[in-house]
This record gives sequence, C-alpha cells and structure tokens, in this order.
Amino acid sequence: MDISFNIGGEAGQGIDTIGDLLTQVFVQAGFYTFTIKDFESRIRGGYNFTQIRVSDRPVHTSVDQIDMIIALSRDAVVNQRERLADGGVIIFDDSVEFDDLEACHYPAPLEKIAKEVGGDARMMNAAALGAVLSILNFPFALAQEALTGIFERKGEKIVASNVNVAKTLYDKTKENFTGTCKYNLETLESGPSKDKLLITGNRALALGAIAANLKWISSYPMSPSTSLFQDVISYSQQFKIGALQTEDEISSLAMAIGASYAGARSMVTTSGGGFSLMVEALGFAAMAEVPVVIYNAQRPGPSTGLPTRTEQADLLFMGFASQGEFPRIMLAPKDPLESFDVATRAFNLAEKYQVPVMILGDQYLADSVMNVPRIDVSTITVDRGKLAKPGSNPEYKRYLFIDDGVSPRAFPGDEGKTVVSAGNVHREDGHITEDANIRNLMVQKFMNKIPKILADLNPPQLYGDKTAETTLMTWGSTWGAANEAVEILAGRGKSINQLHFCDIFPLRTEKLRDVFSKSKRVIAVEQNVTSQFAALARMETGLGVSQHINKYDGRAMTPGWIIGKLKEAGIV
Amino acid sequence: MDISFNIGGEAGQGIDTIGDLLTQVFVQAGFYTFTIKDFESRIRGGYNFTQIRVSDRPVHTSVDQIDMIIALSRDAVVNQRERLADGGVIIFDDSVEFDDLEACHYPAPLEKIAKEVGGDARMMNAAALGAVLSILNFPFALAQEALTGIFERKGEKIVASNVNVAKTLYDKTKENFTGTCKYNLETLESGPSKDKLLITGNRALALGAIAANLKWISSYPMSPSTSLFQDVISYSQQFKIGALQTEDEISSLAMAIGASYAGARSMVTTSGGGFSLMVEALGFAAMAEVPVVIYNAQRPGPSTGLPTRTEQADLLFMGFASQGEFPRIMLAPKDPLESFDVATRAFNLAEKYQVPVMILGDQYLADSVMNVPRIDVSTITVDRGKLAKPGSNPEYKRYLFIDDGVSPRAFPGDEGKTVVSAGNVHREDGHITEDANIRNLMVQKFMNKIPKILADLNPPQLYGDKTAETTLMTWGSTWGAANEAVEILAGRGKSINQLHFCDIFPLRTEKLRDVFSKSKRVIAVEQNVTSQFAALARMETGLGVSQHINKYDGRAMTPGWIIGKLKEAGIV
Amino acid sequence: MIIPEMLEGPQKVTWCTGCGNFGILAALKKAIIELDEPLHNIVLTSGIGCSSKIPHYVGGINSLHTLHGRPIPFATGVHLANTDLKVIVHTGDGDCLAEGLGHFIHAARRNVNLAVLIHNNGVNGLTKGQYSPSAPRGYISNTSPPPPGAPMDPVNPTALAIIAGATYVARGFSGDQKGLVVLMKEAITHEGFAVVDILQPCVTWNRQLTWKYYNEHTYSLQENGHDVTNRFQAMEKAMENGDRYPVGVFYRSSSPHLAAGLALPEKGNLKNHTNDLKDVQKIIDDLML
Amino acid sequence: MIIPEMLEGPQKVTWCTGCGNFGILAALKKAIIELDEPLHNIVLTSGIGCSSKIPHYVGGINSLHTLHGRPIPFATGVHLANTDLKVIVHTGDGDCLAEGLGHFIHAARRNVNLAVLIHNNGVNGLTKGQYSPSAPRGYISNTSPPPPGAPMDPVNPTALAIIAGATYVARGFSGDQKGLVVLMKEAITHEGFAVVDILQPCVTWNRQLTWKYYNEHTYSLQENGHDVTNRFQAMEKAMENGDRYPVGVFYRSSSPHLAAGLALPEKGNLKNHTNDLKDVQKIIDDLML
Ligand SMILES: Cc1ncc(C[n+]2csc(CCOP(=O)(O)OP(=O)(O)O)c2C)c(N)n1
Ligand SMILES: Cc1ncc(C[n+]2csc(CCOP(=O)(O)OP(=O)(O)O)c2C)c(N)n1
Ligand code: SF4
Ligand code: SF4
Ligand SMILES: [Mg+2]
Ligand SMILES: [Mg+2]
Repeated sequence: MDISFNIGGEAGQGIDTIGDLLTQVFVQAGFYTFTIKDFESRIRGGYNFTQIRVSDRPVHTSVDQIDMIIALSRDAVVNQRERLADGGVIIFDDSVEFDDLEACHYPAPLEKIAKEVGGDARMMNAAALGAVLSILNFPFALAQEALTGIFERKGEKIVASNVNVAKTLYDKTKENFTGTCKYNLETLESGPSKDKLLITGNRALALGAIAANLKWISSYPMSPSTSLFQDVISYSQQFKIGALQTEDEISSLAMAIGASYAGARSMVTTSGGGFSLMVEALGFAAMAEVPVVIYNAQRPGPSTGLPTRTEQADLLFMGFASQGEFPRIMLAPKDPLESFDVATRAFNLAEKYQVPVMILGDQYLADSVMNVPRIDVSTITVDRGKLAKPGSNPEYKRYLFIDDGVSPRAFPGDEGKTVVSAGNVHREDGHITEDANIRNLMVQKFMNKIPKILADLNPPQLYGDKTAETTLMTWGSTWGAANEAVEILAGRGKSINQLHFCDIFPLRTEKLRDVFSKSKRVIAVEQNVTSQFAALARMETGLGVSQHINKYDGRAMTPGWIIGKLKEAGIV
Repeated sequence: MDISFNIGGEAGQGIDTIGDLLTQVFVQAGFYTFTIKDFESRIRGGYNFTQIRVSDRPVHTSVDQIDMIIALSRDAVVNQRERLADGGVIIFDDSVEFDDLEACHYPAPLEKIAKEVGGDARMMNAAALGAVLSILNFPFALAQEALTGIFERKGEKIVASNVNVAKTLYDKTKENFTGTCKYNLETLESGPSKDKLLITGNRALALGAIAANLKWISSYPMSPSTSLFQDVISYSQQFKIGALQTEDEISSLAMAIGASYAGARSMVTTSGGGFSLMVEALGFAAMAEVPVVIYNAQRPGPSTGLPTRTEQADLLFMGFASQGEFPRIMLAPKDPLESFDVATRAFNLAEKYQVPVMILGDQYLADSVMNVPRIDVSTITVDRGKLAKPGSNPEYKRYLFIDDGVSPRAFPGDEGKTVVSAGNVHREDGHITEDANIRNLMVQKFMNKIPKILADLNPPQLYGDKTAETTLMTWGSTWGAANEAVEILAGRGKSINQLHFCDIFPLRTEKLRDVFSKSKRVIAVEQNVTSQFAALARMETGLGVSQHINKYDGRAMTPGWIIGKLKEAGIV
Repeated sequence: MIIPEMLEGPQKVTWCTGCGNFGILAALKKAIIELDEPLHNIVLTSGIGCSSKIPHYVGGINSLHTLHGRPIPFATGVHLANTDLKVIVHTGDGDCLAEGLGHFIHAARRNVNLAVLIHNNGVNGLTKGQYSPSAPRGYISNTSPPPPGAPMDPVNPTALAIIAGATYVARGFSGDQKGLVVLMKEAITHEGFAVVDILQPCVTWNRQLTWKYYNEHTYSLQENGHDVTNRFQAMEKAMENGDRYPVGVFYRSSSPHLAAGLALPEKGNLKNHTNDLKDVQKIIDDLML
Repeated sequence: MIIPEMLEGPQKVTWCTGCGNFGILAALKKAIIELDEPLHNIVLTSGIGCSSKIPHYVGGINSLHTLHGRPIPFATGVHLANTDLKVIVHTGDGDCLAEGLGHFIHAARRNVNLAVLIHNNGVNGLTKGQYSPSAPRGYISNTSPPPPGAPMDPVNPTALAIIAGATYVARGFSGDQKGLVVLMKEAITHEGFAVVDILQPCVTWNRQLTWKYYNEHTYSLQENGHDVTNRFQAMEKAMENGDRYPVGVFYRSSSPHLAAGLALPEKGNLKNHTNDLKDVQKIIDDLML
C-alpha cells in the first residue's frame, strides 16, 4: 500500500487540521506516513496544500502522483488534477462550484455535516476523514479506534461528536459516491509500523536542543525557522529556558554568545536573510572561542526570494561566512529523526571544540511531518568539553596555548578566575595584542582544532550496492527523494547507489575519495542551481562529479523527478 | 641604487611627514619609490613606522633589510636594528637616550634645529631630510630643487625655512657624523623615473571612482578603507557627489542601492567586519539587479582581529556571501596604478551586467604609496549598460526575459515607465510571484549572465619565463613581493614564473589550466592561512597546487620572505 | 489628472479580509490622486511584512520593495539620487521599530525628506502573529506566552520621532479614511522627515488592538485644541498611551533637511549629473610632483 | 576588601595623553572599590573604539570586549545567563548611538538590568576623528567638511533613554571624578536599565567639546533642585542642549526589569541549571499517538 493524499485550499481553511487527523488515523492504524506542506507567503486565502503519503513501508519523501485530492477550493482541484493517478479520486466540499468535474469525483457535504452533526465547522476534518475512509473502504472500526485515541484527552463528548461526524460522512459517501477507487482497504488490519511519534524536523530539533540542555535561545522570527523557536518558548517555562524575541538577528546572536560566554548553552534560529545579519557575530564567536549553535532553515534566495519554500543554497555562504578564517562545524540532518540526534550532537561539538556549530535545515525538513519510533533520551550525554579546574587560580588563562587548540573554559562568576575575551587578536590571558608571534600562534591554535573535529564527525553513508556504477551524491534533506529513487532504479536492475552527507563541514573525504574511485559516475543531486556541495567536495578533493541534477523552483524533489532527470541525461 | 629607509616613532610624532618629504625628494630627483605604513590601532604613542624604498628601477614591494633607520623613539631603534643592513645607519633624534649604540650611529638634533632654525617643531621633517641626505652624500642642490618644488605652493617663506632647516642639518651632519655609509650618492644626477604621481591604493581607487562618474557614496568608517571614503568626501563639493557617513554599514549599502536604483552610480567602502553587515543587502542588490560597487579593504580577522594590518582572507567569504545564488564580480588590484583602472572598470562592469561588483583591497594596498606615471583620464568611458529607450512605454518591464539575462534599465522619474523592483522572486514587471516557472526563468536569467561576464573579465597575467618549472600563483596586492622574488630567483638561474590574478570572480580558468599543464609545480602564495585562492581555483578546475606559502601575521610579504619559504620547502 | 483606474493594482491583494491595510491602501490612492503629482515622480518603498506588499497593489507607480527593517535607508538613497522624486516609505511596526529602529531615529535626526507611513498593528503579521515592538506590555502571543505576556514596554514611535528630530509627526487610523488621507498628503508634501503612525488592526492575529478597540479609544488631537508647534506639548500627547490614543498631527516644524546639507548639484540631481573629467585630470596633475 | 593593586591594569594604557577616558577609568576603579562587590561577579563589556579598550586596563575583572555597536546585546546575554553578575557596559558614542542605537533603545524599553556608561566625545576617536552621532550640528570633521559641517541634529542619548523606558538616566563628566563615581555606583547597583552619558573630551580630535568647554558649560542638576522622579521635567532637562549641559541624575524610577519577565530559574541561574531529561521524555511520550 502506498497512497498519497493532497489536501488543498485557502490558507485559513483548515487544511492542516484535516491533514493532521488523516495522518494520525493512519499512524494509529500502524502505517508509515510522510507529510509535506506547501504554502504561500500570506496569511489567508491563496492556495496551499498538505500532501500526505501513507504506506506500509517506511517513506521519507513525497511523490508526484496523487491518489486522492481533498479540495476545499477550486484551485485545489485545478492545480492538482493533472497529478491525479489513474483511478484517483477528487473529493471536494460541495460548497465549491464546478461544472467540469468527471463523474467519479465526489462533492461531499463536509462543512455542512460538520456543522449539522458536530455543531462546529471545525469538525470538517472528521467529516473529510469519514469521506476519505469510506471511499477507501477502510474499516470504520479501525478509524473509530484511532479517533478515540486521538481525542481521548479532550473528553468523551469530543470523541463522540468526531466519531459521529466521521461516521455520517462515511455512510453518506457509501450511498453517494458512484466511482470506484483503485485502493480497497476493506480487508485491512493493522499495519506493520510501530512508529507513533509524529514529528516535524523543527520540533525534533527543538526537543533535541532541550534534551541537550539548551538554556538560552534568542531569535527573531523568520520562516521557515520560527516554529522551532516557538516550540522552545512553549516549553521554556517548564524547563526554565531563557528565551527572548530580540529586535533583530544581530542582537539575537550577540545575546546568545553573551549567554554562552557566561556559561549557558545557547542557540539561535533563523533563515538565510537573518543569518546574513549574524555573520559579524559569527566571526566574534569564533575569535573569542565561544560555543554557540546556529540553525538556518534555508529557503530560496537570493534576498527575500520565496519565503515559505525550500532550497539548499546557503551551504558555501555558511561555510565561509565572516571575515578571516576559523574552524566551524556544519551539520545537515536528513529527516526529522536525524534532526533530534543532530541537535544533541551540535551542542556537544560546539562545547568540545569551542566553535560555532551550524545546523542547515530547509523548509522541507522544517515543516515535513513523519512518524518515527519513540525517542529515548536516557542515553543523551551532555559533554561540556574542557572546563578549568574549580578553585582559585589567578594564573588562569582562557586562551592557554595547548596542543589540540582547545583551552579549558571558565565562566565569569567562577571565584578566583578572571575570564577575559575579545574579538581582537589576543594573548593567552584574553587581553588584546598586535604581536606578530602571538597572532601566528593563535591562528595555529585555531587550525589545530580541525583534525580533531574531523575525526569526531560522522563520515557519509553509502546506501545501496557498494559496487554500483552510478552514485547519487546528496546532503541534508534531499536524502529521502534520492534514496527512494535509488531503491526504485536498483529494483529495476540499475547499478546505482547513494552517498549521503549529514556532517558537511569540515568535510570528511576518505569515503568520498573511495566512492569516486569505484563509481563510474558520481552525480550531484542538489536543491540549488550551482551544485554547492559538489563544489565543496571538489575544493576539498579535486574530484569533480560527472553530472549535476538541480532543482531550484522552491518545491521539494521527488523520486520520480530525480529518475526523470536521470533519464533525460541518458543515465538510466 | 636600492635603499630602504625605516622611519619609526610614536603615533603622532610626525613620522609620516618625514616619510612624505623624503619620498617626494627622491621622486622629484627621478627615482622610483615604494612606501609602506605599519601602525598600531591607537591614536598616539606606541610604535609605528613608515618604510620607504628608493630605487633606480621600478619597485613594488618593501624588503626586509633596512639601510637607514630614522628613529624618533627608542622602540624605533630597538624594533628595527636587527634588520639593519651591514653598513646601515641609525639616525635618532638626540632627545632619545641610548647608552648602547654603536659608534657609527648618529644622534641628530632634529627637533632642536627645527625649532631653532625653522621656528616650528613640525619642520623636523626637513631636518631629518637634511641629515639623511648628508649621510648619503646626496647633492644638496638636488634636494633644494626638490624642496622648492614641494613647498612652492605654500610660498617663498616656507620654502626658505625648510631649505634652511634641511641645510643646517645637512651641514651639521657633515661635521658630526663620524661613520660611513655604504651608499654614496655624491655623483648622483637625476634618476631615470618620470613617474611623478605619488599615490596610495585608496586614493587611486577614489580618483578612479570619481573619473568613472561616481555620484553617491555612503560609508561607515572602518580601517583600512576610511581614507578612500574621506578622499571622495574631500572632492564631493567640487564634483557634486552625494556623500554621507551613515549610522552603520547596513544603511550604507542600502542607501547606495537605493541611489543606484534611482540612477546614480554608487559605491560603499568598508572592511571585512563592515562587509559582514552588508551581506543581506548584497543579496538584495543581486536579486533586484541593481549595480553597486563595494570596496573591502581587508585586514586580518576573524572579527576585529588586527584592525590596522593586512590580510587577504575574505576572498571565499565575499565569493559566496549572502543566501542564495547569483552572479557577482570580484576584482583585486595589485597596486595603486592598477587600482585606478580597476575602479573605472568596476562601475562599467556593474552597470553592464547589473550585478554587484566587489573590489578586494587590503591594508597593504590601501596605505602603500608609490609613484606612478601621470594618469590620463581622457580615455575613460562610462558604459551604463543597457538602458531602456527613452519615451513613454507602459509595457516597460524592468526584468524582461532576454537571452543574455541583462534587461534594459529605466529609472524612477523617467516619464512613461514604471520601475518596479523587489527582493522577492518577481515577474518580468518586477511584481512579486511564487510561480515555479517564473522562478526557474529568473534563476536562469541570472546564470546566463555568467558566461558574458567571464568573457569580459581580464585573464590572469603570466610573468617571467613561460615554460618555467615552478609557478607562483598570486592574486591582488601580493603581486609585488612575489614578482620581485621571481625576478631574483630567475636571475639566479631558477626556472620560475608567476601567474597573477586581478579578476578573480567568476574565475577565468583557461590560462590557469594551461599553466597547470605546463608547470611542474604551482605554488600558492597568499596572505592568509587557508590558501583561499588556491581553494577557489581547485573548486573551479579540480586542479590543486603542490604547495602553499602563507603569511598571516598581518605584516606584508617581502621577496626575501617568499624566497626564504621556498628554500625551507626545498623548492629553490 | 490622475484617475483611479491608473492606480489599479497589478496584482490581487493577498491581505486577509477585514485587514486594516485595506484602509491604508485606499487612503494612499486617494492621497496620490488628490496630490496630483506626476505618477512617474512617485516612488513607493517598503520593507518586508504584510504591509510592505502594498507596492504591488498600486498600479503605475515606481517602487522598491526592499528588506525587512531597511526601507528607510533604501528610500534615503532613492531620494538623494533624485530629489525631484516624492519618496514614500511603507513599513510595518516590526519592520520599522524592531529591525529598523536605528535607521528610523537616524533618518529623523537627519530630517531626511521622506514620508514614513507605519502600518502599526502590534504584531508581526506575515510571520504569524508574534508580538511586535509596539505591542503593549503583557500582550500575549506565540513568543510572549502568559504570564507575563510581552515582558517589556512598547516602543513609542511618535515620541521617539519627535525627540529625534522629525519635523512632521502624526498618527492616523485606518478606520478614519478622511483623516488619514489628509495626514498622508501632508506627510508626502512636507519638506523633511514626516512620520504617520497608522493604527492598523490585524484581524487575524491581534485580538486586543481591534477595530472596535480603536474606534472606542481614539480621539482627535486637532478637534481638541492641540498646539502642533509646541514640542513639549507634542511629547506629552505622544506619551499618552494605554487608554486613549490621540489621532492627528502631534508636531510640525521646519528645519533644514538632509539634502540641503549634502554636496548635491544645485540644478538637476545626482542621477543626471556628470563628473567633469577635466577636473579629475586637474586633480591628478596637481597631485604630481 | 578590594585594594587598588587588585585592579592594576594588565596592559599599558594606549589612550592619548590628556584623554577624557583616563578620568572614566579612574572613576570606574574607585566605584568598584567602593561598591566592594566580589570581583568575580563583575563583568565589563565593551564594543569597539578607544573607550572600549577599557577592560584591558582594569585587572582581575572578567570582561567581554565585543563588536562595534553590539556591547548591549552581548551584555544582555551575559546578564540573563547569570543574574548574579553585575554587568557593566562601556561604549563610545559612535558605538552606542550610531551602529548600536537600535539595541540601546530596545534594551531601555526592556529595562535590562545593565549599567551603560557612554564615553561621549562627539567623535569616532579610534577611526581618526570623524563626527559621531552626538556631534553638534555643524561640527567639522573629515567626513563633515564645511560648509555646513555635520548636516544634522545630534542624537540625544539621555532624552531617548528616558522616552524609551530606561529607569536610571544620568550624565557625568570625566572632569568631575567625585560626581562620576557616585553616578557609576548608582548605575551599577540600580535594578534596571541605567545609563550614564559621560562627557569625555577627546583631546586629539575634538577641538570644540574640550575640557575647557565642558568646565564652562556644565552645571549640576542636583544642586539646582531637580526632581528626578518627574519624567517630563527629566525630559525637559535632557533636551537642554547647545549652551548648557546639566550633569547629574535626570531620571530615576522603578519598574520590572527584563529578567523578571523571562522563564529564568527561581533559584540559581541559567548557567547552572539543568533541563530534566525525564521531563523531555515525558513530552516525547505525550506526543506519541
Ligand atoms: C532579516 C529578516 N528577518 C526576519 C524576516 C522575517 N519577517 C518577514 S515579515 C516579518 C515581520 C513583519 O512584521 P511587520 O513589519 O510588523 O509587518 P506586518 O506583517 O505586521 O505588516 C519578519 C520578522 C525577514 N524577512 N528578514
Ligand atoms: C562593524 C564595524 N564598523 C566599523 C568599525 C570601525 N570602528 C572602530 S572604532 C569606530 C568608532 C569609534 O567611535 P566611538 O564608538 O565613539 O569610540 P571612541 O573611539 O570615540 O571612544 C569605528 C567606526 C568596526 N570596528 N566595526
Ligand atoms: S495577518 Fe494581519 S496584517 Fe497581515 S494581512 Fe492578515 S489581517 Fe492584515
Ligand atoms: S583619540 Fe581621543 S578618545 Fe581616543 S584616546 Fe585619543 S584623546 Fe582619547
Ligand atoms: Mg506589524
Ligand atoms: Mg566617540
């Protein structure tokens, strides 16, 4: 089973809540789901959609073909019907007027029944669910069970009305829907998935950060990063996390660095435009060796670009941002589950090496929802790196020259130590100097960190046949689409695999070299126009990919799109 | 003849004026000069120096050995005496107390005579000049002629007092100086140089910009860029150039873009820290295709680093700054003369391709003084690029899709045309859109500019034996030191040449590939720690240099230093 | 003569139904029509936010839709390059008073000849309703949860503008079309830095500063005998906050504006001016020894 | 007890002989000695400028010498991570009022518990004397040539601070050691955003605002019966400019400071606080279907 739903309508019409409910029912019923959000940079109206893929196998990407469209507006049909699979169904609220719909498509009284039966237009989501499940012949008992689980906390009455609304539409649809649907889930029992944690990339990052003992967050809202910041704020009172919406991004990173200098694990969240404003403070964090975590949820640029859409075009910018040269770490999680892990690693790496750590997400990662296994936090360790021995030490030097470049930290407030930091070239004691020798030693101190960092980063992962002829090289959130493309092609007998990077800067190159030596062709698949990761890889190794596949319209890749591009290029 | 003078003392003691006078006399007398400034980030006191090299052959770099130290403070002796050549002389003001000076060195009553004979302590420069020339046996008649030329404009009296002071010291030194100097210029007639324009990199850029019809400059002071901004301001009333010291760098670039959108050729000046704050607006200029010229006078980073010293470590930062992907141009002049040319080219390139153009200087380029031939401005042309046909055209579209990506510009105020610009993805008419197809076309429009730009940029220059085994690869202001190193080594029979880049982004790679294929080893010589240009070259071509020579202590390279490093590495 | 059709929007408006921005858009069009300046001499600039989309909803007018927080410096450049233009800045409260507050005050003290129209809705509308710097203490939003809601005093744009040196400072209300048109026209024609703080209900996010609230809590300055030439009285009125919002002109004065202090051409403007190469050559020749 | 030797500077002072910063440094040391706070609980923060080098001239004290214009946000982070610290901000007029003006006003309205000491010399000292935002209209410098000199009004930090919401606003003079020590001590111990605008002659660049000028043009607020609790009177005094500069406390009040409005630990501080993993697990488990 592998069904895709596209729920479309105007912003503010509640397509998200329909989507949420649908997803939850399938997750409860034991399936794997993957949901993407496509919306415009406006608050009401326009045309947005949520696309949900449900499968009995793990899924990490959306696909091009839609099996069922749930349309709350005309546009929701018009914009998607071309993608409808053979035998697909369009359900639309019967308040929407169409003259030109094929017979099999189904005008459902979603809003009407929600109001009449549930007494609340917001129960449209249950209504839509009823219609969808009915068309699929999904056993209502399973749906009822799921609905009960979902609304349990809100009380019996809510459960009852929702079940009622859903059942009404379920039955009405049985009567009125004249088409047939290619999926018939009549005999469906519970699916194989035990993954019951529905989570977005942003929320997983937020929870990972909190688990990693985040104590300070200062941000300025910017799509698509804002939900991470808001999530942390929503938990801030429970955990006692200092959280402040600042006047701008300059201030947000400056405050986070200040807080970290004073001993609190700190982070900021933003997107490319906001990161642009953080560049100067990034260099300060590096120079003063103050650990900090920066999350950039990328969106298409340059400039304001497409504010609510997805791209991976800030890689080289972030890799070289700020004047001068210094070690930094960049991590790009592939999906919500890896996001949690990346967040916890980010803070440990930042403090171990006293460098800025940047997490590169994008709108696709940030807003996608998938169900993942329960995350067990008991194994999480907080490694604060080298700390100065407690007790009075008037000789304490914050920037002690030391082989691996990492000097023990102390914090203001620690009795008997003076902690002096500056953005100028400084001596071991932190006081500023223009001495050429000290300058050289300081630069070398910085550079000495890099080999240790490299050894501590994760190498890339090779997916599929190790000896394949063709390799797709990916990083970050495009993993899912490429991974499925490789699976499909391998299934068709093609010799293809995938080399995927999460830890991208500094770049571990052993495996990369190895793959280049074995593959006949390496193809960079990137959500940008200039193949930035391939450029970075070439800068580090001299090895150039044979081909590039680039998507830069702000819409996420799909396996089908990648396969299409590979075909166009005559590769498969 | 090739003499180096090092004039040292505290900030505020007037070492610059001594240096200026000395340089002017030698230039008047027909020699080539090259002067560097080494100063601390403080206003008074400390230890600064000016180092002047005088030669009968063109010189473009300073050297390690000093022939004569003119010391106004103890430090000026202590810090330099190790570098004194055999037979070198130290002149120090007799108010400075030393117990430990060798006999040949000369305590001169500089300040005393300036006051007594000239009636003004500021005439110490003439006094120092007198002493220096006397020791060199430089014919006083030549000096008198030069002094007269220099002070002519200030009136006969000033000429007379200066000549008097100089002559007094000249004579006194003849009496009192007991050492001998290895240089004896007794028989000196006029030198071979006709280059009478003494100019710094910053001033040449300022004049180039004005010649290129700069009409707006908005900057925030930052060493080592400030003198360019101040130079333009000093001419602003004469030429009617709008010039404003803004509240910050964000504002300065935003204003310049606004002014350029409205039709005025615009520029901003800054250093790396200020450029960090301009990154967001840089992306806006790119997205809205508003031409603008940005000058970054680099200094050692990260962060505040060494504010008054030199480095070339912002190359990759500037190459990839700002979220998203867009064409940009980067030019790095090698010396003051090329600076003038680069400034005029920068504005034409910016307007021809409607992209941001960045000039990368550094403290070494900014503050170095050399004498160059008279610059003839009559050949300068202002190419404003494609402009929309005058006259009313309601259909005018600022971002018309067009093969080469460059749409004709119009300006607000032009009757009958509406000029709409935005930092969001926009349609041809400038109004914003989220349409995927238009987005793709816009990205392609941007990318289409790159081949044209590349063809319009200058290829690198190969200096020396075209078939040499070893190539030094350089860019920007390190040209001079490397060039002389190559000359010296070639003179010693080594097979070595130099491949030098002024136009660095996008990178023209034909000649680079050619050189890599012919040279046995290419060595990157860069004023940074990570060999950024070599990294860029490898990113573009896959070709890696065999060796790196890096200087990152903030002090300029010398030919001797480069040769030393080549020897250490066993290359020469 | 400008007729309404000429200003018809090139794009469909994307604001929420009932948004206070509609009133501002309507007033702007009326003001432009009544001012009867040649359209090609008008430039709308804006930052980023719901409010800052306004250039796309007015036809036939030059515009520069810039960066979040930065419309004032961009507009300053436009204005100084061509002082014949009437440059109007549309900016949100987040735009102008958070990210852009420094620019706002510096432009005021420089008395830059701009008309700055603040669409003040107390929230970051476009990023989904976080409290903005003009939200009152205690205001509850996603980023200012209770207790205590927004834990800080709001920025007071009119008071700051007056202190900083703005020479025309007023407050309008999107619900008071007639009054708003007058204020806009005055701001646009005023020679110097003119600010109109416009109360603009955000019907989607702001449940506190609503149409109803403003209808009940605003009163006219001019109808209540306010002396616009008295800076301290203006300040006192500008500092009224919380219960009652005066609407109208707080302060008006005249002092040299920035353009008068820069080396701009006496005739024409920078845009069309050329540096004389002969003069450049002369400088170079004079520098020669 | 703190003895002067403990504060001896780790570095030789690099200021010009006669610079007003010496008086500020001396006053700071006295204030620290008299306050008798444990030294490890004091943090000096600064931006970039001559003035901002001060942390290197006081021994035994934690410091964070930050970026031009940004010491206030850095200091805010330090303070909130550990509210036991006394965080002092040294900032120049260019630093605080040009590059950093937005932060200054936002910190004031948030009433962040910091002591902000502005070394106000009317110029960018360290970059060689360009006019700063506090230079009077007409002030001549390399970037403001005559005519007309600086073509704009100065920024008035005390007036803006009062309007914005600062709860302690004063002016000191480097030449008035005794007075300055008192103001510094008050600012450091004040609970909330405290500003001391310190008149600091720059003997190298500023030929207008000199020792002599200030000696002749300052007068004491407190000796002339000023009511520090009256915001409008404070404003009126703060707006006095040009001929006479009042010195002393303009305004003092009390309102909740930012730390009180954030989710900081009731006991201890963020620095030493730990998120309970059990609670994280519970959130995750609750999220599960
Ligand atoms: C540098 C930067 N930071 C953040 C954003 C995200 N952003 C877009 S609009 C907005 C706030 C809008 O609020 P306001 O200016 O009040 O306008 P409104 O939507 O309320 O009209 C923000 C924070 C951005 N575009 N650029
Ligand atoms: C982002 C940035 N822009 C510019 C500078 C250059 N800069 C260093 S100090 C300074 C001005 C100093 O003036 P002020 O703050 O008044 O301090 P003062 O030297 O007068 O004490 C400037 C502009 C910088 N360091 N960083
Ligand atoms: S979110 Fe608020 S400000 Fe934005 S369009 Fe909707 S109602 Fe208007
Ligand atoms: S330049 Fe001015 S402010 Fe800086 S140290 Fe010298 S006198 Fe003091
Ligand atoms: Mg708003
Ligand atoms: Mg200053």
